[in-house]
Amino acid sequence: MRLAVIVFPGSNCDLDLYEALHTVCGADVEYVSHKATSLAGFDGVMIPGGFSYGDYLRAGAIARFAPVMKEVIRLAKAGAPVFGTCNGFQILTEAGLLPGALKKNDSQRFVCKTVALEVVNNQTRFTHQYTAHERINLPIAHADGSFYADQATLDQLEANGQVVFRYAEENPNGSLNNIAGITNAAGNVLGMMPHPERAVEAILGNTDGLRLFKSLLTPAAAD
Amino acid sequence: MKVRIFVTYKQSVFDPQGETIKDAIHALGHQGVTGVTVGKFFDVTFAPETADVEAAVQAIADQLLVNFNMETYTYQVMEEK
Amino acid sequence: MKVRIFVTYKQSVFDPQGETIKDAIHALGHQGVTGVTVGKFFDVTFAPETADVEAAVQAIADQLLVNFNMETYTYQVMEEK
Amino acid sequence: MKQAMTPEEIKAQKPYLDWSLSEREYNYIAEELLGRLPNYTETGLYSAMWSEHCSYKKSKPVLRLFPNKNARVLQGPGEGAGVVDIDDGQAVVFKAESHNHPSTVEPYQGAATGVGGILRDIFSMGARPIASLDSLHFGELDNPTMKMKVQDTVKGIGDYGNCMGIPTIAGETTFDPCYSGNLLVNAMSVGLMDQKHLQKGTANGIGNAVMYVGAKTGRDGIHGATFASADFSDENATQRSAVQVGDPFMEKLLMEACLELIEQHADWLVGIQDMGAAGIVSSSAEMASEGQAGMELNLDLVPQREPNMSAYEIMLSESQERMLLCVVKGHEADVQAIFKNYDLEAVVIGRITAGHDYVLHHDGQEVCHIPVSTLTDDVLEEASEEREPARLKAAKQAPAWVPGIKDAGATLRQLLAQSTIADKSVFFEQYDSMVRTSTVVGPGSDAGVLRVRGTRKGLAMTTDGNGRFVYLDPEIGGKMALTEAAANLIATGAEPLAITDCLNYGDPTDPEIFWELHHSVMGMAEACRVFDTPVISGNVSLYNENNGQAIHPTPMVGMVGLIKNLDRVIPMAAQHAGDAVYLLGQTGDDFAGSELQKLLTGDIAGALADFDLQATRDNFHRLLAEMQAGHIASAHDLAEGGLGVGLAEILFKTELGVNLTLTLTKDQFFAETAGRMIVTVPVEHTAAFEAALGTAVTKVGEVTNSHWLQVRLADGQVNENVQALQTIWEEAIPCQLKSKD
Ligand SMILES: Nc1ncnc2c1ncn2[C@@H]1O[C@H](COP(=O)(O)OP(=O)(O)O)[C@@H](O)[C@H]1O
Ligand SMILES: [Mg+2]
Repeated sequence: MRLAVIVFPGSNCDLDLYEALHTVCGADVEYVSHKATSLAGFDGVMIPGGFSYGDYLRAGAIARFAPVMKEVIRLAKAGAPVFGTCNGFQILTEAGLLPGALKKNDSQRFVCKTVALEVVNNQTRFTHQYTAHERINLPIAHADGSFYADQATLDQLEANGQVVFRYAEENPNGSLNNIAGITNAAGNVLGMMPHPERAVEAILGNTDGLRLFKSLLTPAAAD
Repeated sequence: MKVRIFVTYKQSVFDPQGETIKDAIHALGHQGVTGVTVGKFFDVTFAPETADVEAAVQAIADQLLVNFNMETYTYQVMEEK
Repeated sequence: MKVRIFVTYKQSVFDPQGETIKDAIHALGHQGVTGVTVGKFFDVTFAPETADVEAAVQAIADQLLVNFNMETYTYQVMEEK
Repeated sequence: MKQAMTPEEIKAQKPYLDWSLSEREYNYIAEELLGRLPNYTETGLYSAMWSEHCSYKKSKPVLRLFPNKNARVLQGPGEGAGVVDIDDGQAVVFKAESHNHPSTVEPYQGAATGVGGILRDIFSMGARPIASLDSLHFGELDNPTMKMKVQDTVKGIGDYGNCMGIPTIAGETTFDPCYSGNLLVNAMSVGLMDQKHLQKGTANGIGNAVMYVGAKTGRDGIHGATFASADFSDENATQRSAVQVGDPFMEKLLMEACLELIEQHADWLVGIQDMGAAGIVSSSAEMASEGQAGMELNLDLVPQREPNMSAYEIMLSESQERMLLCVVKGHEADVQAIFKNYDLEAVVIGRITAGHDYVLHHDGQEVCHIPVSTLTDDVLEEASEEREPARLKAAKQAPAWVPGIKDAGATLRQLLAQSTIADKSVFFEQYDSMVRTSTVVGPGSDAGVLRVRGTRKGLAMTTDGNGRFVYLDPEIGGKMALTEAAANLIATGAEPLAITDCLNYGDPTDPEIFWELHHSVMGMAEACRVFDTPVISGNVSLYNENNGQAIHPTPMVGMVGLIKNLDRVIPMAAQHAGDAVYLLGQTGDDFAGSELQKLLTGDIAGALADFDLQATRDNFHRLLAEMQAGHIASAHDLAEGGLGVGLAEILFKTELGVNLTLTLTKDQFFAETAGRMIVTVPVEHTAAFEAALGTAVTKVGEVTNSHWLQVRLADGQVNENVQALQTIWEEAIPCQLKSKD
């Protein structure tokens, strides 16, 4: 599986995502510029965290107009795996690939720490190596992570099993239904505020994110 | 020509910022304040020759300035100074 | 009674947000836009019996809402809706 | 706009006095250096370049006391940042800078642009910034203004570093009334590079281009006095502001573009430097001076954000996110293409010329024509008067203060709630400390530790300064600052390499304050020699006063150390029940300047006892060898609050306790004697450890499975539930921030 890590102006977790996939998981992965007009030859897309365009309007709002996004949307519609963490999640919602929106944290502050999560749905192509309702810990680092959607959308997300990760102890940002990560209805697009790519090496003190990438790279037998 | 575009959260969206500011205002002794909401505005200046500014404003708001999942907007054409 | 308080950067203060948004608007094809500045506004509602709302508005702006090192403000009394 | 003054009017009206150029300096420039009267622009340039901020004319004689070389130092003071060899062809690059005055006026932007400025110093050397640190000193959190300033400062640092994607992994935050009118905001940045990419701020080669890259120039940061007087008299001053606003998004692009240019096309580049204080004039004159070249600039070509800027304003503007490059003739377009790819402008604003003159054109006129070196090298150094502060003599004669603690447990609880000791996570959780996925130890420990990707190496880093000790005894306090920094690194298993510093003091024309500066640097310099940690970069910040009240003299030490084997990073927290607990170093009746004294008396007073630097260094190095041998489970250096607080800190966030028997008194349990550590050692290694450390260590007890801190002291005992202590420690600052006064 060949993966593209998209680099927007202001992306800054691109290295982290690349290293997690390439160095830690041995995946076939390449950086791709936001100016690229083709993703031909790629089987999946990884959108990193950071502050695309400084987050100067709303997080992710300007990035969605980058040339490469047309191709990201094409791949997403074709069912290829598309993953966005943090600013990547924000971009995916702004681009309409995921429902809802991410508001400023209730605290009005940036927050960086490790939080407890529940793997709500372990039946996705991103999470099948976790056990059902497993508790994991992942770092978060964001100022705009409070997931918001209207009630009908929330109900739908819950009913369809699109809520993949939920904050399990403290809700760090005011997210509705404690949502930390969701997929689209088809299940091939995952957006999450926590950073699994920061938790893939024992030297950094946490490997709970590793199985997300392993899940992606080794499709379950059932797939 | 200058247009001021006001963007706010939709009413149904909880905005703790307004509450926090209201509390701070009360702490300053202005008990008469019963509510505070916060928004942003964009003053967008158009070249004088621009045709159909209002259409452009709507397009810019729809595509870029407003996230309709949570926000809504109004605008107002400003007098030249 | 509702008062809308507008807070903006002073003239000479660099506004990186406005510049970035202007670039994005151009990228969307609206070349007619020559400038964008960003500001915040606060809609402050006062209890009807409040005496001297304008004095209160000025006090709140001075003490809380405006950073006079770099910002300036105007306000406008809104019609009741 | 009013017509600028003529040279004769300048001579007669002396506007330069408001720009802090003295009459003696002005006359020297006119008579000795130029042989004519400088014009308006030239006078402005001299004022800026000869300011203490740019020229160090007062502090230079003192800075010469610092050692700045050893076998590892590749670049000492004099460039954007210092550079130290870390083997394998790699180097670590670091520097600290103060942004005290801007942050006092406008904490958010002051702090943010402080971070932005120091990051540019790092990448201008060719290094990629890999971590930031900060050292913050505030007034007490007992009034709404200070609470707001503290929160704005922290947000400013966080917003800039977070957006840049550079982790802030360590720092310090202290509170004392002496900083309430003048905050100290010192930022440090650390970069990593391959030695072959090392760059210099130099310009030469006749015909080579001087290129300006980054943000447009506005009137930001131009000295308030001149700002108000000369050019805006007909405008409403309140509609203008000289506050510098940071644009981290622009800086991120600038950093990536500069690093791409340096790493891939070094042959196009002669030199590169950031525009910091005194903007274009300082960067261009320093580069030309370094390259012994002449330079001619056309200011009409400088990208400008505001209309009608004068030559003086363009040259002195401190707009952020700008760099100056000297580019080999013929490669201008190549360089422009690289920047264009990041949506950045790169503009040729001038050329290197034959000779050594610095020539500026503006609006079709030559507005400056002077020898470059007169701006950079001919500054008149100033001898300063100094006098031992009267308070020091008095302190030495006064009887030593005796705390006389009754309930040591209660004292411990109170100390843990002191804002300087209490948990700072409410601040550092606003910093992204993990981005770039190399943070092995983040904020909240003795030192931050990063791994060097692709190697077994790690880098440890810390900032330390304690103005209270330096205030009581500048020389001993200076030694203590160095020792504390070294201890913080050693505690993680790192070998100290070198330091950077920010020297924060009051008005140096006060002889007592100059004495503080001089003697604290003497103490620091001596300790630098003993620890073999040369000073490779730094910054001086003077005139930190409010209403004539100076801050405590507060030298900040930023130290970086090397960990050769990442498997041997030593945690701060106790690890397993049953491990033996040792105290390294001797404890004295060191209460002067301590948190205990502040708690019990509300003030600090007394004389500091000197300590043996060499013995401390030897202890540290023997401990380090034991760490490298794998014999140590945890280590934590003792600072504010002494052993009592240190013990609580090694138990927080664990499920462990300690059971100890000490010969110390209740008072001594909180003494702040320098050079001490608390070390835990697995039982199987205690024999080797004791053999190696000898009498430097005292075994005091063991780690237990009960979550209690149990200590028998010579004259009493402590028996405290660790969870309860942790709650006090964690809630103290959030509580103070929330309370309504
Ligand atoms: N306290 C100090 N200790 C050591 N070096 C210093 C000190 N203060 C300044 N320097 C050195 O003097 C030079 C000029 O400092 P500074 O003006 O702060 O740098 P910049 O021009 O990058 O802002 C730098 O190389 C710096 O490292
Ligand atoms: Mg600098």
